[in-house]
Amino acid sequence: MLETLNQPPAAASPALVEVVKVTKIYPPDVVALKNVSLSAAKGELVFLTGPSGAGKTTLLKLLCRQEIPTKGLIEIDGNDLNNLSDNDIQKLRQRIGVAYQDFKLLPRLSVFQNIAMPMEVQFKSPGEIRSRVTELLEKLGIREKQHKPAGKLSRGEQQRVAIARAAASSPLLLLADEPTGNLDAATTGLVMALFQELNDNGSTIIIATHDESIYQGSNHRKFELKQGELF
Amino acid sequence: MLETLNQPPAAASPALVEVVKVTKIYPPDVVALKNVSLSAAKGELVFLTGPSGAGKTTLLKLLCRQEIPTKGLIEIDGNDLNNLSDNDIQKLRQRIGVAYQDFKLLPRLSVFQNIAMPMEVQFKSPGEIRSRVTELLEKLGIREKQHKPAGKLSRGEQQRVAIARAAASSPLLLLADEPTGNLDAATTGLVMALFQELNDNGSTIIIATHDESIYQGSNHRKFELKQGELF
Amino acid sequence: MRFALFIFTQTLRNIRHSWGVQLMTLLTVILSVLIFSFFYLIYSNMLQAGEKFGEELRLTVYLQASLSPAQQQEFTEKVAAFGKVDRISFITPEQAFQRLARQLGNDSDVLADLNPAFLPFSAEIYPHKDIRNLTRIKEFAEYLKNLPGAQKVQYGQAWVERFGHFVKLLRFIVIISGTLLILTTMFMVSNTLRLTLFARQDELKVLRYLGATNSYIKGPVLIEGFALGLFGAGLGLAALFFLFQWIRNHFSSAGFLQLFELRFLPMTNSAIILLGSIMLCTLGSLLSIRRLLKK
Amino acid sequence: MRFALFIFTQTLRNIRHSWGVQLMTLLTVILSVLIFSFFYLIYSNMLQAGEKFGEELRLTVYLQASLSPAQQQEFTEKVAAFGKVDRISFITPEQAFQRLARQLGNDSDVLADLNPAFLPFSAEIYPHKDIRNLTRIKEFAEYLKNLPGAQKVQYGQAWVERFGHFVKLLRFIVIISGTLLILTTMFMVSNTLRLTLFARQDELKVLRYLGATNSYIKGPVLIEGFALGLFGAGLGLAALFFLFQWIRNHFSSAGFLQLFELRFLPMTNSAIILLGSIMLCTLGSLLSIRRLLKK
Ligand SMILES: Nc1ncnc2c1ncn2[C@@H]1O[C@H](COP(=O)(O)OP(=O)(O)OP(=O)(O)O)[C@@H](O)[C@H]1O
Ligand SMILES: Nc1ncnc2c1ncn2[C@@H]1O[C@H](COP(=O)(O)OP(=O)(O)OP(=O)(O)O)[C@@H](O)[C@H]1O
Ligand SMILES: [Mg+2]
Ligand SMILES: [Mg+2]
Repeated sequence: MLETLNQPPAAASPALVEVVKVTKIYPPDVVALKNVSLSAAKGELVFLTGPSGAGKTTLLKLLCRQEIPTKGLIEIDGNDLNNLSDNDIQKLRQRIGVAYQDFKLLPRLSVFQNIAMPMEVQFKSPGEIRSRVTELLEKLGIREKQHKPAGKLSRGEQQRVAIARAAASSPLLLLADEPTGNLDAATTGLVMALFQELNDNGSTIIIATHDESIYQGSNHRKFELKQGELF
Repeated sequence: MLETLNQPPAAASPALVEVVKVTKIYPPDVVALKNVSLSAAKGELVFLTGPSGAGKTTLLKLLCRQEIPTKGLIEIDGNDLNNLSDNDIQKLRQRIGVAYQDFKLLPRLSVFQNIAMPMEVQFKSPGEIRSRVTELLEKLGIREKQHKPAGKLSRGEQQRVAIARAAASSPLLLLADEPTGNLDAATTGLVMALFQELNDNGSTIIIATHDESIYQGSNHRKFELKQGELF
Repeated sequence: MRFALFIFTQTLRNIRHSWGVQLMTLLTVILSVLIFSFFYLIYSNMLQAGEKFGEELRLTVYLQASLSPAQQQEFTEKVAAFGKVDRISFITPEQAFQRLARQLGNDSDVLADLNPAFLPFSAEIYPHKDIRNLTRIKEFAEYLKNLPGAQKVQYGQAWVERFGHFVKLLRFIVIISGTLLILTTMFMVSNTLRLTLFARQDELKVLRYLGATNSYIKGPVLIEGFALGLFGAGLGLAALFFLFQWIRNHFSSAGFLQLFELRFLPMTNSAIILLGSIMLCTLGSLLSIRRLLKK
Repeated sequence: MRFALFIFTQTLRNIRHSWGVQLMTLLTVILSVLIFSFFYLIYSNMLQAGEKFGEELRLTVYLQASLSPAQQQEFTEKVAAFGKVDRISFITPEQAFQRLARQLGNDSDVLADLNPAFLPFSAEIYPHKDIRNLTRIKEFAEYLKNLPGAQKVQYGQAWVERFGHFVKLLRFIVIISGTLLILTTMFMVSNTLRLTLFARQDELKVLRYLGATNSYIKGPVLIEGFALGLFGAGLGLAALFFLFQWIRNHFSSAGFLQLFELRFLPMTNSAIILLGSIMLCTLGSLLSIRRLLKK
């Protein structure tokens, strides 16, 4: 359905995410991003780093149309985010998985139900949902918590639920905001392995983090933000 | 007022926190802590580590009577937490600062108001509140955000607000749960410096963390939890 | 098909996760409907009783001479020319004399020697309720007086005036309090719905972030609103019915029902209340959720 | 002193941070009070009108012979022995004759040759409202019949019966609908308060975790509840007053007020409504917050 929106076949550029001269000012005067341009190719994994308050989360929010830029152009898979109808935005969001920095889980729903949500929203079949959720629970080591309400988990467990939810529908683009802030080294390993696997299967992944241990030594591209400017 | 509760003068033991054979089971069957015993002397700084879901947060919650132990004894400054009246618990809580893993800020109140809350609750004078809050804002580098609603800050900024609130009334005991999960290295330095200063002024501090960088190389005691057991 | 199933599952899940609040909201609707329809019931019975009293209104025309049946027919037609009339009865002097005797009771012997013929022939006219208001009655009396053969027209002028004012006041009160009740119940129900949905704001936001279409989000909320209106009004009307039965039984012993006949709301009115409640709840939910989704 | 200041600051802060919801809650209280007191006003006026009608009730005792003033005095005392009586008037045969003549109107010439003495001497008794109910009236009539010299007792039995039933039904409806209204408004107001505080649950929890004493947390909430009850009832009653004035002006042209005298709620009742509203809101807030604090 969304495919039909790709009217010009993305002019030979293989970029999935294209950010051009984007400025974001939160009213009245907080300049969160200043003239930022970057792009990520289809199937790429990139890191976004920078100190606290640099604008990492803001950039990710712009990419999933949770906020709109004050100035500049953002294209995802060839769709100009400024020119999408409400319905098209929802369609696009179905293809973007986001692991929020503050998780945004529904605390009274079970872990299973939380992870299943993006697939339910896309009307996947119950069998498909069940097998995918179980697979993710297994990979992140929270299988035995699946029937607990998400609000009764430890923060680190909740973080993994948030990541599993973002990964559930094998999205075209996965945005992970500080995905390992509450995780120990071993669990961080599990999460990174999952990202690698998704990446190998063709998902484009953007990870915002300040955790040097996960990007040092990798050969992925790294964007560094400082006070809203790309460095 | 609470001082009068110290009936036996703590039998020569200078321990401020005393945890003896504590077990915590979340109904129906989640064993979060198993037979844990530990103590922290007055003015000590200790680390609590362990993988995600080990029971760190649970232990801290028991120390500020946010949860009650299924079995075992907990004493803070000589007061058996099981035998305190509702009023005494509130008095005790005024002397314990907690930086929660999920912050528990009031998103619509300003940063200033959030940090001022523990002092307001103790009916400190407005002048005293103002100078203390300003000092903390300065030390944690969020001075220019003081009039913004806490809900409109970046996660790392919010984390610092939570820490400032915990430190505001120079508490007898400070519990910090994963205080640097959302912070970059430089900001982590600011936070640790603040803790060190409080510690030097006599506060007992317990820091639950998985961030090796902050406890490696320090000569403070370290308790390691694994699956609810002290290791 | 799968869409319908999902919506249905969602609805059940919502209800299970917040049944406390849902129950309170349901109670709000039930009580609103109950109180509204209770007052409506009272008023419709009062208006009906008022009308019944109105039936006692009659105008008496004293005529110069007795009328033959043919003349009576002619007279009736002339009267009807002014407006609709429920009934006309002609009273001969003999009948009038008997009435007077009955009025005097034990003292009727005083009339023993008298000839009934000294009393006039008269016609008693019971006007239709369309002309049973004060101005029309006055005009009617004037009209009757000018009919050929009419000598004098009598009617309980004070009584008509009183009754007219009473019905007017009653109507007025019904309209004002009805408006007040409708506005209040509408406000309360929609405010409760708003507050209830407000508690679910976070959930709705998350659904949007996950790419849920508007119909996916609105579906369950609309179904809940619909069910709320349906069950709320249904149970409210049922409660009213039992209350009504209880009152009627309570008063059935007193030989009272000949005077006022208590009647339950007609089917059509019950149906209107039910539909109104469903519409209000569904629309209220829809508006609240639209406001929440815009944020 | 500083405590009071803190509580006050807190209250203002709360109101500023959730004025939308607060306004809705205030409106809820205003409308509840308005509707409750409006119906109360209608009923109290209806009951009063009912009583006025009751004043027309009288029993006529026909006596065997005329009474001298001394005998009248004696008779009056005997009557009063049964129960309180508003007034007794004695009607001589002459007076009765004149009345009859008036009743017959133009036809009164029929009585011209008659001696008024054929009509009996009678006493008209207007009972006090305490004994103006059906059973008491019947007993009273029985008692009067057995007085020495009494020949016959007459009263509008059908009318008394009707009136008695009417007042009884009216009372009944007042009680039921009053109960219903009180319960509903109480439920609505407390439910709204509950939902409003529910939205502040997190804040209250945080305050407790920071060591706030119960009075620190409850203080602002109680003040808010108090203010809500005060302003809600005050504005509701003010609205009622203006509505009442409007209705009265609307009807003042119709020479109507001689019949029913519309009266506003007496000061004491207004005060009771005000106090009740304040109590309800304060108590409702207190109970809701206690439940929230226990969690
Ligand atoms: N909703 C908002 N309204 C106003 N200002 C905001 C809002 N969200 C973020 N900001 C401000 O914008 C700047 C960038 O915030 P952002 O959340 O993007 O930082 P970040 O890089 O994610 O930081 P962190 O590592 O702490 O999460 C900060 O100064 C923050 O205070
Ligand atoms: N309210 C609760 N109800 C039920 N189980 C709970 C609750 N809170 C925590 N648990 C469970 O207790 C265990 C310990 O949780 P706790 O939050 O103490 O872990 P933690 O060491 O703080 O982990 P993390 O590093 O992820 O924050 C976990 O298995 C968690 O799922
Ligand atoms: Mg961020
Ligand atoms: Mg924890």
